Amino acid sequence: MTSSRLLPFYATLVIFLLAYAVCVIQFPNMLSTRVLGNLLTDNAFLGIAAVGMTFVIISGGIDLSVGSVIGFTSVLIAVLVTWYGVHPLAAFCIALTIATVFGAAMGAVIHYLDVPAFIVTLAGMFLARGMAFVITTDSIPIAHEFYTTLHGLYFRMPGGGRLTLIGGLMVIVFLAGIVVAHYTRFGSYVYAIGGNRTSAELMGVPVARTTIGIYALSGFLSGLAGVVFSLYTSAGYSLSAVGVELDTIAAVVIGGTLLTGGVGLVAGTFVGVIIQGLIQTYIVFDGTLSSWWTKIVVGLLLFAFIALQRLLVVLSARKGSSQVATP
Amino acid sequence: MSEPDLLLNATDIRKSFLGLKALDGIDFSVRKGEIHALLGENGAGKSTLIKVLTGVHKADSGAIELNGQAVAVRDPMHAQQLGIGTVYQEVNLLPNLAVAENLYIGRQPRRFGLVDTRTMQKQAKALLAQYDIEIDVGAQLSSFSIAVQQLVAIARAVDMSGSVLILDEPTASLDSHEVELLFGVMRKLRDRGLGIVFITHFLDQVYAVSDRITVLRNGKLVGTRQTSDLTKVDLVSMMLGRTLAAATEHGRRAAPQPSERKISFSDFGRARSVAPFDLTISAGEVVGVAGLLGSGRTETARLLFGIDLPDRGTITVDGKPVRIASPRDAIRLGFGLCPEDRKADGIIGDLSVRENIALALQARRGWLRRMSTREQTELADRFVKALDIRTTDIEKPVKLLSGGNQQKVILARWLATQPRFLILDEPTRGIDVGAHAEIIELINRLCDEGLGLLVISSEIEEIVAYSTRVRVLRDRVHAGELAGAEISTDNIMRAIAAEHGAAR
Amino acid sequence: MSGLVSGLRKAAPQLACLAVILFFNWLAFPGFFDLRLQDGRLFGSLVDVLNRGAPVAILAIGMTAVIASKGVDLSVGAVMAMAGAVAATMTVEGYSLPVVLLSSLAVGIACGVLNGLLVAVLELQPIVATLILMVAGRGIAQLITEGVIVTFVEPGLIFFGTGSFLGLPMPVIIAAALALLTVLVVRRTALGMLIESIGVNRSASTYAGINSRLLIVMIYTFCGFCAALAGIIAAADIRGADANNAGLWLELDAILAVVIGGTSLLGGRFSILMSVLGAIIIQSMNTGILISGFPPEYNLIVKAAVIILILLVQAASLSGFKLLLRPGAAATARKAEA
Amino acid sequence: ADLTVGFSQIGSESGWRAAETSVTKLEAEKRGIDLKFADAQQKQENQIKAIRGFIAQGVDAILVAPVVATGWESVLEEAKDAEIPVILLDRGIDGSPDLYMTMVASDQVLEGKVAGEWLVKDAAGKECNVVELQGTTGSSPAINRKKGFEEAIAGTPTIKIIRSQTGDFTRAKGKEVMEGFLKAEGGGKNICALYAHNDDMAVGAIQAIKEAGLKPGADIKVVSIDAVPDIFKAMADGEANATVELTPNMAGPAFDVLEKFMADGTMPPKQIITESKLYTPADEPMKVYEEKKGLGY
Ligand SMILES: Nc1ncnc2c1ncn2[C@@H]1O[C@H](COP(=O)(O)OP(=O)(O)OP(=O)(O)O)[C@@H](O)[C@H]1O
Ligand SMILES: Nc1ncnc2c1ncn2[C@@H]1O[C@H](COP(=O)(O)OP(=O)(O)OP(=O)(O)O)[C@@H](O)[C@H]1O
Ligand SMILES: [Mg+2]
Ligand SMILES: [Mg+2]
Repeated sequence: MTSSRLLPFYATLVIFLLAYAVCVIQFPNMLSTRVLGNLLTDNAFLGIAAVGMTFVIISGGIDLSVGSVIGFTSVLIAVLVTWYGVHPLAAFCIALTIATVFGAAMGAVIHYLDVPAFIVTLAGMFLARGMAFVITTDSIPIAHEFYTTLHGLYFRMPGGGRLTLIGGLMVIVFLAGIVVAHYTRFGSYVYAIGGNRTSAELMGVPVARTTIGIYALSGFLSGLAGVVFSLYTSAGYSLSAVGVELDTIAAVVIGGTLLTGGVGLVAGTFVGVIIQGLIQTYIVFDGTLSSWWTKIVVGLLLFAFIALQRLLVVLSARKGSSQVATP
Repeated sequence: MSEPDLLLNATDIRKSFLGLKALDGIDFSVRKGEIHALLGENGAGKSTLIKVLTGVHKADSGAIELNGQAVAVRDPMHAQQLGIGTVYQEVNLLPNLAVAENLYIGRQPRRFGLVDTRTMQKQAKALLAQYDIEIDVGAQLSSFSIAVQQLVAIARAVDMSGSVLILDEPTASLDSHEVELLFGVMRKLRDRGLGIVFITHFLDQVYAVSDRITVLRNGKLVGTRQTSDLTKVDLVSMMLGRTLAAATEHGRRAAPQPSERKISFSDFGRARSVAPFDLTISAGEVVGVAGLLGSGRTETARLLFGIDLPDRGTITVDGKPVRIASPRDAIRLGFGLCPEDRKADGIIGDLSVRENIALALQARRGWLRRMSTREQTELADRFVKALDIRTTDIEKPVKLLSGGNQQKVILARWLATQPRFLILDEPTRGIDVGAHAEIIELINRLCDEGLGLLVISSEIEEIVAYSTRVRVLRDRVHAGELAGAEISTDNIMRAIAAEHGAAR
Repeated sequence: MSGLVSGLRKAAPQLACLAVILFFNWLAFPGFFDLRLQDGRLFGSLVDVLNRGAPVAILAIGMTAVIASKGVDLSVGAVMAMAGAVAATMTVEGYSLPVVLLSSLAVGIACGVLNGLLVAVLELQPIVATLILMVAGRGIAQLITEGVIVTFVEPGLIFFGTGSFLGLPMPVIIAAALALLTVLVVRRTALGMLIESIGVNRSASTYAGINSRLLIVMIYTFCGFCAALAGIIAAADIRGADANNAGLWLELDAILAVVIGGTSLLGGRFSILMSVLGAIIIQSMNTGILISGFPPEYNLIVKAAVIILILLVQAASLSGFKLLLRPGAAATARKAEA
Repeated sequence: ADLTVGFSQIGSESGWRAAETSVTKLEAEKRGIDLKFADAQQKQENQIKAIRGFIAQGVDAILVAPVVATGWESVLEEAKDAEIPVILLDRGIDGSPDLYMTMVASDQVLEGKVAGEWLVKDAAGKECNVVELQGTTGSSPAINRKKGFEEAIAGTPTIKIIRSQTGDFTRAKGKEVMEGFLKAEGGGKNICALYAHNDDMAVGAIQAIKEAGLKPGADIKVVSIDAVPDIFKAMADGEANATVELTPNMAGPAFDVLEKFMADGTMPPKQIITESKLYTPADEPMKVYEEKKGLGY
């Protein structure tokens, strides 16, 4: 019974494993620790931001500012470290604080002015990117020994793959996200607001506090993704992570979360992120696709995943329970 | 100045919505250890009063005292903290959460700071057992019928009420067994010293449990009486402002002349939904459907109306075979269905009363042949008058109407299509006595004109009152039929109870 | 007459925003309101605003229907690119203008049907369903042009972008005609009410006998048509199809226009004309930024500030200024629906 | 032995970029190199992913057209560990030159400078108000081409940039922004020249100028960068005055040095700078147009 909620997740997982198997048959090299390590490292910032996005979407909202906030934090950190000589750790704290406050402010506007999250976070997206431009339009390298130290922190897996610090951090964020979503009151409030905001209010859910908290969390995680991005590239650049919000939304949705709110799993998002990474890797391994075919194939694969997922869900729902879907 | 055992005392409450005086100087109090029935016609202001008392709405003026101290209830959460547990009129739960989470949200038991799901589920099971519900509390609330959801809402409110429990039409769509259980719980709470506010349109229930009665009419206080001092007739005239002529007892309809105009479903069924059954409805006939919660009544209706598709079976209309693959097909044949869950499947909340009434007729005509605004207005005006729908004007969004009036709007939507076969799933849910009588009268008149009717109701008296035949469902099987003189409350009860199923 | 008055009252916050933005534009550039007639054609910044705003307005018209049905269409930008690519390549290959136009519109319609089927039949979430075409569509457009900007010189096609009629640029005429026609179709038939109905409560609408699937497919098809039209105009304007950049991010502008126009992203009540007004507001802001002479690094900040301003004005006019003074009033208003 | 080379391209955001891609593929084919192509759709993270993918596949060499100068150290470090030579195309990167074998690029600042110097010469001491169409805000060609142009005109006080706004490197934005410039500057009367960071924007702007009733190339001089075919057509029509070539053939020299290195281990110089050639209507624009048309612009 309870598993009906996990159905989309299992479907996604099965599809991922199938897809991976297909890839490996075609390119045996893809079954290597290198590729697995890369999947984690290369998608770390995307995954971390996607955790925040999962909460936002489960609550029935959306956060378009994610990519811009990543860009903004990466620039801010680079400028603080390189121009002002701030220690990276301190810079991280400053950036994370600003990102969190930024998210909370958007949440407050969404709740108190009762305007759609889409618009508020769109304004947030412009604002954050604009602030990054105003700080500097140059790309700024970070050459601090602390970064070098952090880069050295990786676990070399047999076969040459690396489990890097940021890859590990993403996994930790996901685990934390799962705990928060399912084992805290805050998590249940998020689902409640997404299910029906009015009912949630009548049932005594602290809607204002929770809404602000959700966007603050998303802001914080976007900031953290920015930190990870700055570690990933050892630089800050105002144009980085453009359009990442759409990638995170796609990852969240592929993971089985409904954009209408109330339904979804953080763990599903993880699979969604990895699936997106897999699509990218497959295309790189293939290496014959022109620029345009790349886009077409990405679109087709996206469609294939989503259609397969729906098919699996519908089929097993038909087999599993007597529930009749409403028209 | 206040009496010592006064729990909640509201004085001179006023509230208006855009010029409409929904509450006009209401005094209302709840004592320790009493069940206080709050009565009135649809749109009298009962739900609004509850919402003011629990902080959903801010009163324009007036004072509220709790245990002798003035309070300003900020919001429902604050009301809960003050020990007021409430079940609002529409089921206001979270369908996407598990039953247990619905019961305990905001106060989940915790271990090491994390929610302790196992303990929570154990407690939830125990809590629901008091109402004879044994379900998987880990399952999503939406997988259960409206009635179960209503019971969950009640269980939650009861569990949270420290001193005052408010129930706004909790018994609509509950069957008599559940109602008895609920009354048992209410009496127990009363004996523990809680004050209970109880809103209902079933006068029998009022007399069964309540100690005092307050009646509202058009937002004004009519009066508060001891239940024992007030006869039913007086109560009705307090509510309506007039006496109700003969409407309280309605004679059973005689079976109509056998007619060629009939609709037959044969060997109709759907796996895991309803076992195959035969059903024929002639023009002028009223078939009542009785059964326990979850016996498959709503599912039968969905099947007949083409919402769920049958795996097997055939339909003939006036002897000709037809196919129904969607509600549209059904409507084209002259069918109509008032669904059980009016919030989810009935009203189009943001659209106006006028549009809601015209909708089905317009859909049948097709989008090209638009009904002019004047035509819609005439239609709406006609039904607003015919069904006595209380609304300031027909351009008001239907979601702002009181619950009973919304129900009438949906009924009007179907009557406007002049159907030949109408399925009503819990049609009188939340409709007041006056309107109830009027609707039954209307149904009778329509049947005289040749309408065939299938009425699903949990209120057996109601079924007895107007059915020419009664279909009894048990465990998703059409288990029997009563006709003519066999139809009586006792017989129906017996048929329902025979070989009590394993489903519950 | 009273309809006009109440319409104006409803549009008051948007009109106020427009006035404020135009005022700032005037401050930045005193010749902003100048209009002159030359060769039977109007010239001036105001005409530019309308002209440049036309593609977004056309997108917004289609998007309004989609959003009213509780959906959203992210693929409009990509569809623009595809339609433009088809128009340009076919023109270059020498097909006649009517064939070119029809094929190009047919591409948009096909895309719309595809989106509609994904949403209505496969029941994919609109954002995801249209995300597929948003990604793949631009690829298809580039496939058609082979990554090149296909330049053409066919005067007939170019006329759609830069010609003029009745003294106004063609894009403005087309957008206005489309808007009026759509309003007429939507309000003179029952379509408007049915769309609003499925947008508010699809389940209840199905119970009432509305063929919501067909309706949804129709809505997305119309949106695809609008996108193709906008794509033709955009290509005609620059006399070439720029598959990679045509319509890029315009889906966000279109959605923004619809929301500024007051249609809720949750579906239901909509107004085509208000969405067009929303598009004009956005374009006034963009034009203002261009002529202000600010360094481009500030563009986005100005944009964000204007959106916030619009939100504030709308929120304030919704429930009076007391909302701003007493937080939570909006929440209370919402609770009333319980 | 056949070489397998991975090529991480930025995307296909402009005609020039598309030409670079097709020329690269052509060159690879000519030499029998197996080219693995990955389009990053303007995202650095995709480029990094692609490079990591190439390493995992074990290619013989990697070509990268870096979308931005920073952020390559750790991934190139990995390539170095795997002993795969890396060649940069179009532009350099910040960081140790040990990370790559060589770089084949144009000098973006020089491009701007060449354009500016042409204008200085052309204006010949007369007053000249210039409007500038910048590339995408924050992109390195936009920053560098602006810088080079400003350096070139710095010594000539008669030449002033009076307006500068981004046209996102696209024709449509180029046209729209130019319209705004024209309106804001007295219908174009105050403008003597337009400097566009790429030809696409210039082509759009030329249309705007024409529609405003002025003659591009005469009333308003047009100078831009890239040398894509369409600008030569405009030049032939007398509507554009100068363009600075950015050759799409970066891969040719890259493959040359790579083959030499593979054959006998010759290390190439660290920088191979392509020519920034100035074209004016004197250079038989129609001929150049025909030459360039087949290159996939
Ligand atoms: N938010 C609102 N805005 C405008 N009018 C409202 C609102 N809420 C309620 N009303 C109106 O106030 C009146 C009283 O409604 P209320 O829901 O209190 O009636 P009720 O006594 O509970 O009726 P019922 O028995 O049908 O539930 C009705 O006329 C209703 O239309
Ligand atoms: N008391 C209960 N305990 C467990 N499950 C129940 C109970 N009552 C109903 N259900 C479930 O609710 C679902 C809906 O049943 P359905 O709506 O067909 O019944 P119904 O006869 O129309 O009853 P209702 O009066 O609730 O409408 C069924 O899956 C049924 O198993
Ligand atoms: Mg009520
Ligand atoms: Mg039922």
